[in-house]
Amino acid sequence: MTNATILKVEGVSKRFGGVQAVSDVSLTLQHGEIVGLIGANGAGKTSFFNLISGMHYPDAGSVAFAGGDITRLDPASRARRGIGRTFQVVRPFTGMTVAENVMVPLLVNDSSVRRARLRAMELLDELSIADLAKKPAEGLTLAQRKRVEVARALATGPKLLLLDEVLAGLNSREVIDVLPFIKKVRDRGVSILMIEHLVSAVMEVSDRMMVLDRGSVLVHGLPADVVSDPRVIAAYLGEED
Amino acid sequence: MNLLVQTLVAGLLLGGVYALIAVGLNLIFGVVKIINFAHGELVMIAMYATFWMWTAWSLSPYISIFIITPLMFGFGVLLQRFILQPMQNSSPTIKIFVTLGLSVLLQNLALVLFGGQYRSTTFPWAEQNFSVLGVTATYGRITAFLVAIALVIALFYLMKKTLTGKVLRALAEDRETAGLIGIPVKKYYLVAMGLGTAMAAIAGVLIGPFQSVFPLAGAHFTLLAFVVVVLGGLGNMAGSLIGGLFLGAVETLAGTYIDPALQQVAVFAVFIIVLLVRPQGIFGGSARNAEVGLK
Amino acid sequence: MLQVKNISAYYGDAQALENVSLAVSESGVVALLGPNAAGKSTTLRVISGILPAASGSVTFNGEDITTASPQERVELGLVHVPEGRKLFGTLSVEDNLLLGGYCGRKDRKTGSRLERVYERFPKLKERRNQDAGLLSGGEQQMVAVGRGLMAQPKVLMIDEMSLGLAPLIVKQMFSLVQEIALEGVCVLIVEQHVQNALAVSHHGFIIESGVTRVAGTAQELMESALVRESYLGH
Amino acid sequence: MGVKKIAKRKLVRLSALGVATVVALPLLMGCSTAASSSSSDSIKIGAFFPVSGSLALLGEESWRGVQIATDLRNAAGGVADKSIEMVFADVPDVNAATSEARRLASDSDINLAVGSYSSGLSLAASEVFARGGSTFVELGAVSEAITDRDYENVFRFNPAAGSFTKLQMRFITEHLAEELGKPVSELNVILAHEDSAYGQSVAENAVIDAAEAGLVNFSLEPYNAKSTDLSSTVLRLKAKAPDIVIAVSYAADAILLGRQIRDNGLQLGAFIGTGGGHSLKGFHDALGEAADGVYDVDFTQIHVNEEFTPGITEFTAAYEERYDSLPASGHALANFTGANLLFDILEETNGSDDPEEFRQAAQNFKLEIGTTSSGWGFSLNENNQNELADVYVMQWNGDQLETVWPEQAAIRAPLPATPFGV
Amino acid sequence: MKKKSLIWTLGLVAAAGLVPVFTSDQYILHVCVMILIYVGVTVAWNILAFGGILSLGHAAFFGIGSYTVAILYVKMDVNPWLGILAAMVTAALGSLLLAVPLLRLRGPFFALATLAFAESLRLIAIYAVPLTNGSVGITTPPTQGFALISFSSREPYYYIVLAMALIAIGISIWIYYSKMGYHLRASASDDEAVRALGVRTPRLKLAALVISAALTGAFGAFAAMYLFVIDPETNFSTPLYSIQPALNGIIGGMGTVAGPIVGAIVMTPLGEWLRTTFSGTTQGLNFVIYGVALIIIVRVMPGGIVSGMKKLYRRFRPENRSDGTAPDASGPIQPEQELANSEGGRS
Repeated sequence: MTNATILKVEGVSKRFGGVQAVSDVSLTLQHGEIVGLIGANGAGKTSFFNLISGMHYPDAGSVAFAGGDITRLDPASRARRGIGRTFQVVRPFTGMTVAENVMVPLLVNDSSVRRARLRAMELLDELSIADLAKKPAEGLTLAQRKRVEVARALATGPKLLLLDEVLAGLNSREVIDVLPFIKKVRDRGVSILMIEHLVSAVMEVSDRMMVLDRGSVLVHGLPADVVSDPRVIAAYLGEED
Repeated sequence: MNLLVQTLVAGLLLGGVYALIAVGLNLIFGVVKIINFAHGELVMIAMYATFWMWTAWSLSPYISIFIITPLMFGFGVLLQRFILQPMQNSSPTIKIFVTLGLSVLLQNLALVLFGGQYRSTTFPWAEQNFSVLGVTATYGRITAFLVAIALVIALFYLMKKTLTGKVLRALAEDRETAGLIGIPVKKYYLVAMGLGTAMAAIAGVLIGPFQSVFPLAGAHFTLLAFVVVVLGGLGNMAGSLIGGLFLGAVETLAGTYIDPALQQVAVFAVFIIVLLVRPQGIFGGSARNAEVGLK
Repeated sequence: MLQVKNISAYYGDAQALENVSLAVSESGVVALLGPNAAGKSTTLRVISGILPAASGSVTFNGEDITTASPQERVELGLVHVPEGRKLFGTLSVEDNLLLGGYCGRKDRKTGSRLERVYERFPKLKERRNQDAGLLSGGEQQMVAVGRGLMAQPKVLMIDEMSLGLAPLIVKQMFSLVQEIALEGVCVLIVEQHVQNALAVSHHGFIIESGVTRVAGTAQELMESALVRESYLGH
Repeated sequence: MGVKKIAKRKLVRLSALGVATVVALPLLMGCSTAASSSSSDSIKIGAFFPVSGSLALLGEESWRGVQIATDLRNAAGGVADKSIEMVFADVPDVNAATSEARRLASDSDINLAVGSYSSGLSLAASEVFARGGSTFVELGAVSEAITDRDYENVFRFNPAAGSFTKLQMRFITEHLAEELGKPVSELNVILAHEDSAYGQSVAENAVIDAAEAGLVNFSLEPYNAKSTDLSSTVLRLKAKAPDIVIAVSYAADAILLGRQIRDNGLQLGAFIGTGGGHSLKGFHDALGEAADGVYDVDFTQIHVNEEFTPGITEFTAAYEERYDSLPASGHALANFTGANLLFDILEETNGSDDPEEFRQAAQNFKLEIGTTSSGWGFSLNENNQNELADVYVMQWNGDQLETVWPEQAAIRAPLPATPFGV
Repeated sequence: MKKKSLIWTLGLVAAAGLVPVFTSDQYILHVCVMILIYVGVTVAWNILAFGGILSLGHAAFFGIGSYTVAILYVKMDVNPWLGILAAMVTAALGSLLLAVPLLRLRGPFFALATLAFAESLRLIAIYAVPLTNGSVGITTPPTQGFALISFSSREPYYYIVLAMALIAIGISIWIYYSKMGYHLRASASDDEAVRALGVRTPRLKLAALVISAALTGAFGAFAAMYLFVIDPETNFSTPLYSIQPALNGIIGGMGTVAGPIVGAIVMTPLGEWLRTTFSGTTQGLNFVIYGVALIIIVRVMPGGIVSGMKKLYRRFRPENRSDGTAPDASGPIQPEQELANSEGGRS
């Protein structure tokens, strides 16, 4: 493993009851790289995320992060080592304001509520939602929630950011707004693994793309190659008659 | 040896009744997703009804059971319709406190109406002894046991074979989808609550001939029934049956061989151990345990 | 036959639909398309009555059913096959199907309806006594559609039918949808497989961010730039 | 939809109003109680009894006894030309007892209180009165601890737990040993007791008294009164094959224990209850003939030698007239007797409830055995316990609990009969 | 805290401190002492509720606290002030027995486990006669003096418990607005998401449990000194010290800072008033009314009195209606969410 390798997933598999959700998937992510993960609903993308972030432990295979094995580490410890993630179904903490939501991860490493509040405001500002800071998190629109979710993940100070469909549900204009931001985060040295359905958007920001199909890697390569691969078109876009 | 056998028999006879009470709770818990802290009070009401029908009209418990059961079914339906249904979408905490309030209400309503006296239904037939190989039990206890077991099995059959049962199981699993495919969910909640209440009531009538009734007579059964339900698995009727018998045996065995004062501690210890080791119950439960906080 | 006008809907405080309109006619296949989280499933939930519409109206055969209960809608013939199949896993295949026919249980024709479903899906007949939760994905989808058919739908809404299924099975399911439509049922499908969906549909709607963006014939949509942009990306 | 919303809003407002009222009421009530005035031509006495909660049954009986005594005395002209006013407080649990005691004790007109049926409640309520320097007179609770705390102003007029066990041991050694044909040292005696304060304090006394009486073979068998099944206890008894079982039980467990002894065919030479559940009519009702022959040691019951208990007929008549039934236990009578003793002492102080005056008068007040409606005499020991209050042995016969021992109180001799029909 | 609420708080504290100046009625003072005991226990209970955890077993910690101080004082002659500190330690240690259930069980099932736990302790206290005197219980000696926390009048008790309650409230406020509070509240809303953000929720919940138990133990110890008599039926009483604090919390507003205080202040006198008003008329009628009131209050104000009042306030001030005011100290945890989030996390 070179110094530049931030994440190395080797041959992970996971079964839930009768369903093989992830089957022998390997992926290596370099420092400052963006990898797009695509595939139809139910292809195992989120399950793969869960194996990396520690929500589930793999039945087989290993996960190494920043040079250390984390296969059996709990989610909190992984987050502390620098894996931040968003959830596909956005889950703002209810009963708390937007700013407080972002303060939660900031308070992991710093006990000063005042500093956390300031830092949270900076992050919200960066995502252009500073005006929402004092609103209760449960009353937001989907697009706003997604931003809060991203701000929260960024607040963990990640080296690797797992973005699970942050663009889903946004209209094309909003998508166009978010993409440069993702690049900006990457430019700060954060590696990004993102699940997306909007192939066009993923293509635009990804250095590489990986396609999952029913738990296995279908294709893995440069974006342009991936989207023109006939297997991808067949599996992901539907068969052409 | 005889002591052991007699202890086990006593425990199993008791356990049959626990199973019946627990099955009712299981139905309510599994289908309506309500932790009914007033379940024991339903048993208590039926015990009072049995007592009054016996003293006022000399109605044998084994006859009055046919009057009390439908009445209590109706009572359960009313409870569901007017107290529990309006808070179907509240948090589990709120539901707990409403049923707790209900339990306080029913206990003290009994106190207001009947006073604190201990009342016993003395039905001579039930008190006669039946003895095999030196192991004895009264007809009352044996009847209670047999009827309880028969009813649990009947309910099991109902859940497996009839449309009503299938609907109830579907509701226990996924009420939203059940509603989606055209099942009148609320109506079946009434049915489930009615059935659950009726089961508790039958248990109350059956233990009437050998247990005194007083306003707090049912309180004991609530936690006990929960222990059985957790032991046997949520939504698992057969599990409740076995869990009830098991718990009855644990209780008497602990009483006879350790100390009667620690009977209940043994029961709770089993409860906590099972919760920790196999929260889905020894015999497994339905898929939607998560909805009531069990996973 | 089914007309949805300017509906909006919320989950708690969060707005899920802003302004969705669509209309479907007597029979045939209609596709409801759009990117993930655009509000397709939510639209179906509003139509089938499990999520109340905050504004707008739903009419069925000229009758306003905006506030009708899900049961009433199923009885009218508006049937929803939910995303992820949502079978009752601990019940047998046959029990699942029988529950699908709950609304018509009193007309004594449940048996013949069941037979018809088995004719359409012979595999299910073999597995009739098996727990539905133990079936393969394709078989489960068959049960889900079969359960919907048991309610004698006039409009059958199928959400993400091809989700997680092998291509061959997907193909079968789509031809099945066409067959159902030919029998005089209107099938409203929510799909990700755009090509497949439009190939079997005669009409389609595209929803984005909780708003109906485009409505048109399948042909028109196939050629629409927006569809390509959303789905194909190139 | 719209209509519903409005209705709901109204409902919310109404209920908010309701809640506000509920919150405000106690404050208003507090003001009104504080403002109530007293008259000097009456003696106000606090009365603590549990008439709700799990102790309600005998708590209510006890309170009835006090009420009858009060009404009869008032009808006869009161005490020192003053009428007696009982200020009642319901005390279902220990917290309520403390709370109510504080409430009454802080009412400056109340320096004297009676109670309380239950030992736990008595300990709590008397503690408040004693620490506040007022007088507390226990009329029914039996725990030794009540008078063992060296409080100058806590009195007990009824017999304490020790009286029960002493009499039981005497009855065993002086009567039953002979009847069962075994020397005292060979008698196997088990005391089965419920494990609350009542059972436990009796058991503690019994251990001492049994040793003094020479009962070598004496053991304890505690159980929980809330159990719905006592088969374990009965099976343990059966395994130990006792000659005599002494039981200390509340109501439901007394019946349950009796039934399960019968059901399990446990053969006993004698069964002696210790008041509580074994005195209740319900015990006989539930067990029927099987109860016949069961002994019970308790406060004086109405089937007693009336020459030994002057005034009992008057009490029984008054009770029947008021409540349309016979007393459910001896508690009403014991409290009736105790209340009358209290009034007699107040007569001595000329109606003054000053704690010091009362203590002096009570210490000097003496009555012979056989002169009160319970047959008790009156003489306080240094702990303010009435030494001449006693209990008697009764035996169930038909549906009557008849006093059978000792002779001066008995209406008949003890009948040898197998308890619980086996 | 905002300036305005600071002023309010100081005012209320001052008013509470002045109660004995305005009345020397020992009964009213007694009720006030009981209110403050309940404020303390409810506030302690509520620290778990910040994290969305419902306990129905706080009687266990209360009882442990009572018995610790009583046994130490009566049997080993340890000063009760030290006893109160010891009670906090033993209650905290006792709470560790619930650690595994806390981390493995969710919502109602944890509640049931705590209920069974407290009941078991009660039975064991009855059984362990040599240590606890069984059901007879322990009576503290009447020797008076500040050092022994024993007085003939209520005023000293009142000030002691007031100070204790203020400390408990202070700790609760401090937790709410500190790192721990943010993490607990987030965990109440979504345990899985908060773990993904790096919060070690098992440790967090355990800390909340231990703090909550220790505070409850302190009030149990005080109550033992105040009520003189310590017995299993009372000091381990499920209705009195498990259900009632939870009830106060629910009615006031579970998981909010002000809720439990308001709940205890409303419910304690209500119970007193019902008992004194209806006692002697019909057995149990007061509890019937209590039960009905409980059902109605819980149904009508599912978020608790504090949020209920807020809504009411907002309703009568229409100009405030549309602004999305942030939920502050008294904002409720969404009742729908607090325990329903059970899919998350393994067990």
